[in-house]
Amino acid sequence: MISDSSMPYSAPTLAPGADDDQLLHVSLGPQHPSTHGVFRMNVVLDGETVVSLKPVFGYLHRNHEKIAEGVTYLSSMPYTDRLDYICPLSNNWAYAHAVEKLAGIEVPERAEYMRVILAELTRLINHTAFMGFILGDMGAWGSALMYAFRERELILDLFEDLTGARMMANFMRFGGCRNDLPAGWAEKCSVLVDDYGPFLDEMEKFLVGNEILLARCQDVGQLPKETLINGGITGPMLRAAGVNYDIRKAEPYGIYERFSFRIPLGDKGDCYDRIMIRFLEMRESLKILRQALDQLPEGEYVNPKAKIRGFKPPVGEAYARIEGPKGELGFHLISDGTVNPYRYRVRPPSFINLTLLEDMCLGLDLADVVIILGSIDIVLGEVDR
Amino acid sequence: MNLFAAISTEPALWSPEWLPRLPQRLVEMLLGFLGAPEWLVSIAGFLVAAGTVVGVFLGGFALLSLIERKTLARIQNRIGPNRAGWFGILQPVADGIKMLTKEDIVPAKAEKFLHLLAPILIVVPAILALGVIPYGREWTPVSLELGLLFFFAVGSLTELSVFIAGWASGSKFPMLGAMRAISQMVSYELPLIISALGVVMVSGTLSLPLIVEQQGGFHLGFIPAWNLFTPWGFFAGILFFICSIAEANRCPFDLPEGESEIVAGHMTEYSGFKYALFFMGEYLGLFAISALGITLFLGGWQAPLPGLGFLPSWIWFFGKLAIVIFMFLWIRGTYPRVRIDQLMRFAWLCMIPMALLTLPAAGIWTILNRDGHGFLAWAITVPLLLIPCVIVTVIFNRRLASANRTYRFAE
Amino acid sequence: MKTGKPTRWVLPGLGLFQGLAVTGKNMVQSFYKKERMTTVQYPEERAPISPNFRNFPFLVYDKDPKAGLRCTACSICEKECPPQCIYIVLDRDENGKSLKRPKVFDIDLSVCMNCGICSEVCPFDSIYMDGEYELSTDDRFGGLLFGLDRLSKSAEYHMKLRPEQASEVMARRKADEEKKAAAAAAKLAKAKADAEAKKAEAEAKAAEGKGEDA
Amino acid sequence: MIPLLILSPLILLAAIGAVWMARPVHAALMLALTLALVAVLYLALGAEFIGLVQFAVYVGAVAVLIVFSLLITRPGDEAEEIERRPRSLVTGLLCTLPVMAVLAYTAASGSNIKLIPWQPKLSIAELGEVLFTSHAPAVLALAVLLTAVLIGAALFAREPDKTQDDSSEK
Repeated sequence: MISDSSMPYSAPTLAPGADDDQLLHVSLGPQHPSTHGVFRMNVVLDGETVVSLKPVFGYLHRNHEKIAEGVTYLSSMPYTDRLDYICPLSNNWAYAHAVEKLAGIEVPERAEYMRVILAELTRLINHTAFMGFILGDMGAWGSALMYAFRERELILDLFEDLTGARMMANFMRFGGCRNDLPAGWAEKCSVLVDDYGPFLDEMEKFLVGNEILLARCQDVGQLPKETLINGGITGPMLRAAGVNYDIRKAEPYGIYERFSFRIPLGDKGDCYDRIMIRFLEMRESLKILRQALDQLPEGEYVNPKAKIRGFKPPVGEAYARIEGPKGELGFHLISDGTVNPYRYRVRPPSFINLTLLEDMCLGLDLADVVIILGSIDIVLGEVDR
Repeated sequence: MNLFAAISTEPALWSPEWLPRLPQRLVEMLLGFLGAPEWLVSIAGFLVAAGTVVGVFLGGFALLSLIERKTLARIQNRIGPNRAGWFGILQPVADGIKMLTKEDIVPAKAEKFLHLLAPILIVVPAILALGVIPYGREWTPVSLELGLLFFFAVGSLTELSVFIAGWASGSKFPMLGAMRAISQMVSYELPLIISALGVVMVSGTLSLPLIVEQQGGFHLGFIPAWNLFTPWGFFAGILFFICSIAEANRCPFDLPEGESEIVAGHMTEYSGFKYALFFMGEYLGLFAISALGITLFLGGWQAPLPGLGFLPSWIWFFGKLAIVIFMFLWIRGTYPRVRIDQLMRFAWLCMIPMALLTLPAAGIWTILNRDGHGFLAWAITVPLLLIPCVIVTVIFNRRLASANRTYRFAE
Repeated sequence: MKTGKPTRWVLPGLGLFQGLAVTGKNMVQSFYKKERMTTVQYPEERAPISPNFRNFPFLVYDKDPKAGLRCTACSICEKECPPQCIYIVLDRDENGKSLKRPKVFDIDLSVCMNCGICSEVCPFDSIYMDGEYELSTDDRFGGLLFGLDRLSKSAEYHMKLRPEQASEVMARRKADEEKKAAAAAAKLAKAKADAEAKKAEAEAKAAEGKGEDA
Repeated sequence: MIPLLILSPLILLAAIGAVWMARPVHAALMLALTLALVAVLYLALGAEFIGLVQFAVYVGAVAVLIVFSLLITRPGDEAEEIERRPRSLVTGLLCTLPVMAVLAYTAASGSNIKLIPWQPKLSIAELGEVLFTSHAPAVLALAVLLTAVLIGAALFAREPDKTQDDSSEK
């Protein structure tokens, strides 16, 4: 826990081991309806206010990085789908981006456009599902979730037509994509992008003015900018506090310079701002999708010279990062010239955004802890790897 | 031969108005025919009347558990249970069998007897309260002279049973749930009773059938003279509706069993039929509180339009009950949960003062109307009630403005 | 809480009523608007699967399931498969020469994550991803271990399952056949040509021989 | 007379239970039971209004508040409660002796007790008028007392938490 003078309040932090019989030790256990998967928090409550909160995770650890050292570069591509299983295609792109940087493979135009379209569609899925989950945590179980999942289904159908599987896409290859867009896919996608605007208006009418949501989310889980930056927080959580840091603009990768889009910034950084920032980001993604679909060129979907089997990148090291829906998703690869990587490291945004959970929750209620965890938007596949 | 006497004095056996009392009259005639003593006949008749009330509302409970899932499903663009029976009609039966066959686990640290007592103590007051509501012109199972007082006396027993459920389960989450439930119920009982006081002050009696009779007749030909269409009545009716949501632990205020925070509140350690009893208690409580709301503000079994006298009166009661319960379901499908301290602040700082305000308004209304100054009554009560609303709007907007968020866009 | 000057006046309950309006609209429209109701009554109606949908792999054989199997047991897919769920044993005749045919080809479907890498790396177009998804069995261990008999399916099935992919594969194979046939024919022709040339020389030599002794 | 004969021993037993029970929660619940039985007694004697008010006020509010405070404070275990019983038994008897004596004396000198003739059922409207006309000062005094108690309780409940105050100024 990062304790520095800039803390907004000095809630009594429980010294480890000091116990008072009036305190209530509650374990929001791995098997709990609102912890987004197997994640446990040992919360010490004084009445209803949180005195100390120790996160416990690792229940979903699948040894992803050690397995990657044992299999070929191509074979660990399907495993990247399982990292953040809400947005598999942006994980694929991050991994392919890292290997291309390592081996110096260029990507043809059409593949770059396809990657941008798929990444922005994944961002839409993630933020829409986020709205559903945060409302579920707050108690409106079902309504917002079902509306979000109805729209998500339409996008997943598009992914199934293109990549063959709704979620486990395994679609990117080093130097482009696995197969070309089937006939009529681009038209279906632009129809979906046009219908998404009205859906977002409906969701905003449903959520933004809702007094209960205002009361529950405003000034909850607020941290000053310095603490967020010190904690290494990236993504919508950081931008909600007003820090202008989006990798698509800070270090443009792929062909993001060609599209004109803006980065929404909040001013207080509490749960309400995080929800609003995600709404505005969805609007920006729609703009990018519209431009990318209009400029989609013809041509090869993969670099013909890229080898599929026995791909041996040169000895060396590369770190490539993309702006995933949850934050900066980075892959650090060290290659010793053989078929399998020497070291394969994932920079998981959910895991790093989770480290400041206790700082946000001190002094608040048990009900707020659940919403703050929801507003960080973690996926346990990425937290535990 | 009192058999024929029974027929000649009262209206025809099969008249629709008397349909709800049919089982009772049949049993009385049968026993009378068999020559049973007078007190036995009255007791048997009374028991059968109580039986019809329990039967109707248990059937209503089963139906409501299905209708709730169907309406929530429709709100969420789903279809809802349609596998058990035709259009899911047998779903309540399936749930009932499931609840009966599930193993009934009692935690080791629980106090056995109290653990068993709690669900019973939740269902009993709800059924008692249902016995005193006038469902039709001829059908008030128990027409007490202190009907309203009886309703609130019995209604307050549920807090005790929620505590027993929370305490007897022995583990942490039920304790938290019980703490929340009691503080919520205690602080929302007050505005509930105060807003009901307005009606008592206007109609001058505590007996529910009389209250409904006084809401008969029509203003200007087609506006029914229900309490809801008077300034103070509209105000008190809305407060009553909000408090009944909190009293029945329904959606925006369903803190005690907030599943995303403390799993299932005081019901966590229950399984099998005891868990079903809790649900029955909750739904019957919902029926009771909305039935009372209809009796006090929506004119119980009074017909909404003048020309509809020929239909039996209890149809209107159950029609209004369906509408009010649909409002509960609609709200359940829409709103997230309120936090515990906001719930308390809302009750003590907003609901109780507003409820206290309806009392003088109702008082002025009755006095002025009794002296015939109808227009003056409106002229005084409407501004009297609207001023605090304006004040609340100003405060709310000022606070909203300070909490307003400006979102910059970096290029 | 410092209180600022409100720019836009809002009725306190307005947000709540908007929420009700949205859910109400959804509820009413779910009765007549089709795109709101996305659920399908599964056992009776089935949602159509897209042509690209890939589930577990299957082996393709041309005409005869035993002889026409395209797979030559090169076991590249066995090496490339990420979860290592393919097991191949090469078929050898009695004196140990490989018959270029798998004797055993097992895929453990409970391990396979239908990623499709085996179909990508297969040089002989013999393994493709199936579209059949109703494979649940109650037998925990052997039930999902598919052997050669359950895996191999005809080329016509592949054509029915994925018309454009199958036709592309058929075209490519036909082209290879012709090329091979052409090459064989060319080799044959060359061999015949050499033979004739040799014969012609032989006759010429014979003719000279006859010429001299005549 | 029959309800009296059935109910009064029950009330006595419940009251003893309320005193005798070791665990505080059991004692509180027995107290609620006693109050409920007293309410049933009023109803049996025909005083409906008093019976229902007793049920609503005592069982509905007082018992719940006692039990609620038990829930929050979570009192200690009942071991030392049990070994303190003999001493509490003695003090209890000492307190009840004078009360018993007064009761016995009044019952014995039964001469000056006038049996009030059976009055018709008291209508609530009449009760209301009497309450706010002839007994108005008593009601007002009670009202002032209750508000004072309420404000006092509110002041006690708000812990003078220094950290909370200075943080709101910052």
